[in-house]
Amino acid sequence: MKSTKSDIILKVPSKLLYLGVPDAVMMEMAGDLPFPVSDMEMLSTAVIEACTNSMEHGNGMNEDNFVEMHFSFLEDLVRVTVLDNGPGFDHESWVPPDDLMAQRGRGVKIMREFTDELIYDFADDGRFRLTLIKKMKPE
Amino acid sequence: MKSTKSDIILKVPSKLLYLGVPDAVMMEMAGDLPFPVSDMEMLSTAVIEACTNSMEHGNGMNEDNFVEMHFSFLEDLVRVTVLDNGPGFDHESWVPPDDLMAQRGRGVKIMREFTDELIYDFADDGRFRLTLIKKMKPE
Amino acid sequence: MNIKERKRDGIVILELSGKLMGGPDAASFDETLKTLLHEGSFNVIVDIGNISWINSTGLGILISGYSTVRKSGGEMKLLNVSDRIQSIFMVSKLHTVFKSYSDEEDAVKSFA
Amino acid sequence: MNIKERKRDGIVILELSGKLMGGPDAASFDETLKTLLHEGSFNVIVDIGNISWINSTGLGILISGYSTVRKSGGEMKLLNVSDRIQSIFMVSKLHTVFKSYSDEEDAVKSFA
Ligand SMILES: Nc1ncnc2c1ncn2[C@@H]1O[C@H](COP(=O)(O)OP(=O)(O)O)[C@@H](O)[C@H]1O
Ligand SMILES: Nc1ncnc2c1ncn2[C@@H]1O[C@H](COP(=O)(O)OP(=O)(O)O)[C@@H](O)[C@H]1O
Repeated sequence: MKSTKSDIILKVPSKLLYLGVPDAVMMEMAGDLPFPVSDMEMLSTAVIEACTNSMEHGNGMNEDNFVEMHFSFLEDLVRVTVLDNGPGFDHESWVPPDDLMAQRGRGVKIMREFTDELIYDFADDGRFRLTLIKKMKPE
Repeated sequence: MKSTKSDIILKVPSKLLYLGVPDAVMMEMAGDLPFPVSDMEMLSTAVIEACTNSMEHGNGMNEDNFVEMHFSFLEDLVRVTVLDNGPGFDHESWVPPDDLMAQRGRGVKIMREFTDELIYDFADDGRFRLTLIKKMKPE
Repeated sequence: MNIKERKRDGIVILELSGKLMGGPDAASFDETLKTLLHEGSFNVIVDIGNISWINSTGLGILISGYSTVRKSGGEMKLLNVSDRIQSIFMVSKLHTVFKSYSDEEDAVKSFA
Repeated sequence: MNIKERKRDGIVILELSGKLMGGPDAASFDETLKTLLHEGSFNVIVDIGNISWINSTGLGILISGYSTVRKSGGEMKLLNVSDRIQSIFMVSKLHTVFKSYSDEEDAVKSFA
């Protein structure tokens, strides 16, 4: 993976109303990039989960706290990082509920299934950062 | 006009490929806000012109120079500011070409017609800043 | 998310549109179903063909609705599940729970 | 922007899709028209129904194409101009230049 500057940077307040914006950005780019739309949709679905969690668990739905996203469209993969102001969490140790009918607890599972790599760390300024990577086969 | 924090902040490299992104953001928000879609389309068309100019005349199509946009969705208006790293220009003194068949020179005219207010100044960090405001009648 | 309600051959069809993502969506879907059950409509088709995307919280809303209808002895089935949403059902194994149809008539007939 | 080419009753119909915004779009539209003129097709319908938006540089491309076709004694007309694009034509007064149609058959017949 080449390390490049992010192509697109997006910041939205922690409000569910804005969850459609990263999806609109990803789907707009999907129309112009030579990647399968279904792969872009899966990644975007994972990004929506990451944003939902950052708004809710990271920023406590406080609209003054922004969720920041960086989108990098590389030759054979798309990488999205999602930053929030919360304490962070270790997604690797998260065990989703067994109950098929559970109402919550599916976000991390969806992120795992729809990406190739899921990395968490903290940015230099202390914000929690989740990186979602999906490999893309140019069509 | 209330002065509020911007709702959405977007940064894209100076590359025509990315011109669709601010439009996708505006149109996504148009779907959820109680404003006439045609008004949002007109403002978005004006924003595309501002971005095209920022990429071309402001940033010299240098992909390392970003165009930054701030979107504020207020009760009765939408305000978008567009920042670039160029010398700026005084749009008020711009006289569009008379020739109906001229190939260029229509951007500023479109911005004037499709917004209620067009303000230029420089941000604290010296970047050129164009502010586009369109009044909205909630439906 | 918006909900439009109509009837066909005695079966209620709820047409959802927009994004299904929790928050206020949960209450409005829940109330719509409870009103229907109260009025004696136990068989419900939820048309999600105009839902652009759904997140895991939105999945929870569908699950909760499904359980509510079931508890009253009714059934809730889905109509027009897009490929994008179907892939979310698959990874959550919810395709084993929700019966879904791509044709409205088939969905209506399935209650007969 | 993408261009698809087809013929109907001897008239060439160019179906544009995507965004019309200058850059590489200018050259590809120009080349397409020049090839057509070279082959003896002077009457062209440009279907922009699948163009999501156009900027002023994109307008310049249409204007340049219009002039090119005109100079060869042909005519270029537009099909399926969306309300969004029509409003841009209005403020640029280009609706007085471009003949546009909402029905393909009408557009084709107009060349008769
Ligand atoms: N950005 C985050 N910051 C802090 N905690 C998080 C974050 N994202 C997820 N979590 C934790 O991981 C858990 C599992 O997340 P998820 O699978 O999305 O389910 P849900 O959000 O429905 O609980 C959450 O309940 C929360 O405790
Ligand atoms: N962001 C900007 N920075 C510097 N100059 C600009 C900027 N935007 C517009 N201009 C100047 O204003 C002129 C008119 O712009 P416009 O009406 O959009 O026409 P065009 O871009 O086709 O020349 C441009 O040619 C340029 O000289």
